Amino acid sequence: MDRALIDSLSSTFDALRVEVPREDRLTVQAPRDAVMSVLSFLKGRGYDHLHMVSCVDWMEEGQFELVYVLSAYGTGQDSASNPGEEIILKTRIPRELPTVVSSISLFKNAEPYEREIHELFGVRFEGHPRLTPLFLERDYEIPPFRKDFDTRQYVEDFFGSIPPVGEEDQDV
Amino acid sequence: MDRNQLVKWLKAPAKMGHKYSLHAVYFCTGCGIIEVPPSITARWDAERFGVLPTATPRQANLFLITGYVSVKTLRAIIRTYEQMPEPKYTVGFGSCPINGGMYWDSYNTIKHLDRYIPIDGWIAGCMPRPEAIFVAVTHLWTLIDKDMADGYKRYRKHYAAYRANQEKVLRGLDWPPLFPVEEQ
Amino acid sequence: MAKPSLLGPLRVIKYLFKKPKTLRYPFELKEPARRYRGFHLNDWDQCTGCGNCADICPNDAIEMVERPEIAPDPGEKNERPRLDYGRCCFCGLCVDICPPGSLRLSRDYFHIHFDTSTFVFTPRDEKTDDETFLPAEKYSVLKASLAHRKRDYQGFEPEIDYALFDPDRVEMPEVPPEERKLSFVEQMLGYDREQAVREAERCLECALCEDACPAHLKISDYIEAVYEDSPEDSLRTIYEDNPIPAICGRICMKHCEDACSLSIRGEPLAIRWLKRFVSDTVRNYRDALEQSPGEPTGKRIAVIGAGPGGLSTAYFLRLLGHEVVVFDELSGGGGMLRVGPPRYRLPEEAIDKDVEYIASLGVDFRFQTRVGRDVEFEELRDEFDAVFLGIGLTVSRSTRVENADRCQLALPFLAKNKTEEKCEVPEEVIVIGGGNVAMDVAREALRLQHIRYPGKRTVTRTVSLEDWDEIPATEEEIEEAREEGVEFNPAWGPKRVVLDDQGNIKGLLCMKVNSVFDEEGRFAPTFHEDQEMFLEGRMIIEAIGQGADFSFLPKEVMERIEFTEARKVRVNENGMTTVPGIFAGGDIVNVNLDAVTAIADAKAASEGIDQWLSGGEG
Amino acid sequence: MRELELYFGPQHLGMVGNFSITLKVEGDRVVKADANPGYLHRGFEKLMEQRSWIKNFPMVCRINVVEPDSMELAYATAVESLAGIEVPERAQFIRSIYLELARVGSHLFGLWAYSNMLGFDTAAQWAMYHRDLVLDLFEELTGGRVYHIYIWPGGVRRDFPEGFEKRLVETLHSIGGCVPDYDACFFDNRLFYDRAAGIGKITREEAMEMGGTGQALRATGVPYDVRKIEPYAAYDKVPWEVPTREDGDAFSRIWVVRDEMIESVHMIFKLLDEMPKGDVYNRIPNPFKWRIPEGETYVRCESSRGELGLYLVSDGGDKPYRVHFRTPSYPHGLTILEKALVGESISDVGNIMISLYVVAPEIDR
Repeated sequence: MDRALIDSLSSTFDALRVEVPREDRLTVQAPRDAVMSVLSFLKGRGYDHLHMVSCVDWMEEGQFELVYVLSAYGTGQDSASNPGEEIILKTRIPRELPTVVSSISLFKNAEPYEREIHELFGVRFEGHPRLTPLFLERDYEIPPFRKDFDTRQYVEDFFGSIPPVGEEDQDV
Repeated sequence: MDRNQLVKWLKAPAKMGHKYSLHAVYFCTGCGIIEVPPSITARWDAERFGVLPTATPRQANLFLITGYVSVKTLRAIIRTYEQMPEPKYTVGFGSCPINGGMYWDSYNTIKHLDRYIPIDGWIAGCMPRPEAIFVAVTHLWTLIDKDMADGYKRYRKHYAAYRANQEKVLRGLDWPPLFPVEEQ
Repeated sequence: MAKPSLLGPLRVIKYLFKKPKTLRYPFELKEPARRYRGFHLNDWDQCTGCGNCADICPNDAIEMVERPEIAPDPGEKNERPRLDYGRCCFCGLCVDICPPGSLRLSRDYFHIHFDTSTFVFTPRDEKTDDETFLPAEKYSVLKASLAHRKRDYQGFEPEIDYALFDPDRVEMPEVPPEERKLSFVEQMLGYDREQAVREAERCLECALCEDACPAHLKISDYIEAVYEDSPEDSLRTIYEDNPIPAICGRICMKHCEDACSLSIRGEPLAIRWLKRFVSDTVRNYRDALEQSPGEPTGKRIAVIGAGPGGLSTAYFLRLLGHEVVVFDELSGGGGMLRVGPPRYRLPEEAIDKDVEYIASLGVDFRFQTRVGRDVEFEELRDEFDAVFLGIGLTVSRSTRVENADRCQLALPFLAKNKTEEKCEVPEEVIVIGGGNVAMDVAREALRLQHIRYPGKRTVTRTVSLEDWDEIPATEEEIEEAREEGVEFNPAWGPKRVVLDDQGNIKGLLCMKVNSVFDEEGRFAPTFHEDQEMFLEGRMIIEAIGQGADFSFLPKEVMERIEFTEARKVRVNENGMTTVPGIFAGGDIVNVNLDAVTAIADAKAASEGIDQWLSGGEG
Repeated sequence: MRELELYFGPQHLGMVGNFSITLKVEGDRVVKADANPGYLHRGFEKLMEQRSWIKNFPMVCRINVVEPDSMELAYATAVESLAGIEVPERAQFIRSIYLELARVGSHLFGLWAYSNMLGFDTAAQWAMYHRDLVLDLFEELTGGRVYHIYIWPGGVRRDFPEGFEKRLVETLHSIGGCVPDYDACFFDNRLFYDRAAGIGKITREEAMEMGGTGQALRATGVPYDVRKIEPYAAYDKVPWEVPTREDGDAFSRIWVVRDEMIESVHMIFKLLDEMPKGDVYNRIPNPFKWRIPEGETYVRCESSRGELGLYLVSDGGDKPYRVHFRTPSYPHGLTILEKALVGESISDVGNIMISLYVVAPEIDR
């Protein structure tokens, strides 16, 4: 990983926690308000490929962790970024009030990811144009990917309550 | 020759027509669909059995439910099934529609498909091979011959119960009942 | 780029004249691959009902159902897996985890039915099921289903190199044979923490061992605790059923390891060594166990014999609050284990650790007190509310062949070697017997020879009636003895002890054994009288079994005690003999003749005594 | 002209897979496209959080039925990197061969879907036949036709069976021998050119902006391939090329697919030559007691449709704490497709969708 990038990251932003778990990987923990500026900083440094936006429910700590995985396409002439390196940018937001600014203005492909996280975790993305359901047909009391949603219990209660039809006819 | 036998004899050519021209709806409901293209192309050639994919449910009489059924797909399946003309036959592919299969604990897939639409036959496997599909077709012929592939009749008979289950899962259906429900 | 030509595609018209590639199924069948993952096959004879397949199934498709028609062997269950093909995803994890390798997948995959209940079924294989598995000529694909399958059509099968369990145990560090035969140093060095955790990790938690263990220890729980790296928890679990872990961790006959699922295609989990690890690691039992005797009940119980049975009875009764006094003629606890097993297998320190803990609970030990000599049995009956006999088998038997009176007996030999003054041994020793005691004797004699005659050629030979395939000593004992250099002469019976002119032992004349047991399995050896062999030896030790010494019992009590056909004391399910108030356990009661069975007896007896004392039926 | 709303799929002849697009059309021109996925949503990642590490292994491949193998690889490498498991050298070669074979099979399937969609039935029939031959090889190697369940943490599940290499080479030769005929009847067919050239065009900038990978990006001239930039398995052991094209339309994408298939077959031959002897599996810990130390990892690999990523978090337990697959069809089907369809005719919806190789199950998961 480029030393200069790490240095300039820490000098540009305070309150960042930067780690290098592997030679070709950088983990950045940023406060919620800084996410957009860090993303745009990294994009400016050539990290123009947003792999995914993910969300982890740390229920016991009462937080959601949004995870942005970035790397470089490596086509820009001016950047020293290597496409084999990934940057994992993480931010923690409170579980009770999960809102964060949408990153669509920087990366267009963040749109379905954020829509999915909104649907499956209940995180609101400010500035997202269509936070409509993406996958689900039914409504669930708790967004299903949260840790307190017990799918086995749900299946037992809900699908278990649907009776078979015309039992006596089944074995003709 | 009594009346019943006469009717049977008269109906025989129609039955043969149903048997040997099973036209399947073109609908990829789940992962089992992956074995359908091999079956209908050169290597296995399902057309030898009279099985062909058909563009629209209005012209089809065979519905292959290929694998797991999510709640969202169930709505489309019911719509499609109800559009098919009678007599119509349904075959469930693989483990998932029988008892949940791999997705037995998923919040978004149907566990027992026969609680929502009638199924005439099930094929075991995950997923069933093309050979199994062909053997299933021959079994279906036998069932049609013996008037045992009567899913569509069961649908009519128990429509109220089927519709109730469908409504329960899908939270209301946005189309009118196929059969008058009061009749039950 | 330039636009391609319109006529180019005409080139492929040539395919019109080629043979079609279509398979004319079902007239032209295509065999599935040799490794195909189709429906299950299960060899019911090999299947142990361990349930690992059900545990690993990602889809909950496998359920273990009881099959009453199966009579399970010891350490097996009569449960067999039942598959739900409305769940199964044919991944074959169940095949890769199956310890006996009985569960396989076949190449069958046809099952088409309108009834979903037919998709649930219990797999078997062609060995036991002729109706389902048909020969090729009777089989038709058009009829194929779960009830119409092809014979000898195995597909995906288990391979031990790719199994999900580890068939090889973590090697126990031990003193090499060349070194250990020169002294009485403890042979097994014991696992260290890392090795123990690694070994405990192999456990599949099927708990077949718990059924096989006479004392039903909660083995998978305490192994799990070892894996969690908390030996204290493990020790607490062990002490629920077994109060002598340091002893059992060394000399237990480990019925559990025979039943271990891993032993079928690999090495069993080292349950015994792990128990030893726990007892060795926890330095202070009292702090770890935090036990205290129960509320005093005012009842007093005499326990005769401080062997495994006596110790356990004392422990269990003490926990219930009774006052217990243990009598033993030896100078310390352990009973036969104190005099029998050699130092290199069971050092006294291990015994004392267990005994001291039991004593610390308030059990009164009266060592060097022989009932019948130092105290009369009748006194005990008057003084105590109940008596437990855990006297064990203390008298060595003799072969009674000609001049047998010149031979040594096993127990005195072993006992003396446990003291500072060891037995004198000549350069050539013969041991008669093929059991574990004979192995102990032979290996001790060998050590003594090496100590006494360093550098000289010495020989220790054993003679046993049984041939290699039925020799009663455990395999590892034999293996270790052979590594150390003990010579074996199986299937030879002693005929006469040969003396020289001075009347000293010159050797043993043997005759070839024809058979050891009769048709009904009773011990009735027959010999080829004409085939003889002479073994040279200046000393002969007889190690052919032991008997009990009931001489301390008054005549009228002895007359009322009943014995079984196997010459064992008859007790009821509560451990009480036919004399009310006298309970018994251990080697005088069971036929297993080992410590863990004695513990099981003791547990039953202590519950029985407690019940009897509180006024219930004995 | 009046705008109409057209529900395209899931039950529609122009749709491959259980996917749906809501089109706003003016005449037969698409004005706006709204992808509507979710017909195959099973909550995979949630289910995987409830199953132990080994139980997830038969499960991951089901995320994508067309090419399940790269899913297996992503899961296996992620678990290996979290648990610190080494993979034997030979297993790495087998993995590469297996994955390339899967790429060939998957591309042949895509070729069937594509040529079938355009009405080139001859090439479609051939492609499906040849894919079946590849499936036969898979069946022999792994015991399954579609779901192979073969790459597991620690290596692969079984070694090559007796004589497998020979049959592998023979089959690939027989498929490769048909390449001139494929070219004649499909790739160099003027009708194909007319039907696909200039259709569904996306520029390099657009593709990169919207997270495009795989042939969607390579057809715009970017040689972006994870096998090259972050080599895994044995891809750095043999020389090979990344095929690219410049135009960024459906025609270029299909040609990239064709070249990639040929490159894969060549790569398999090279890998077979270099393949070492030895073990193929390092035993994993007892599955009932297997805990993986706390940590997170992101692994990526090149599937037949583009870049596949897996973000895996362990909290030190016997199950994953969070699994998230970055599937290539996700940006292709939900972002790029919506953009590429605008201005095209209804008859080209399927054309564009398959040329982007949008596979519905891996979007929905």
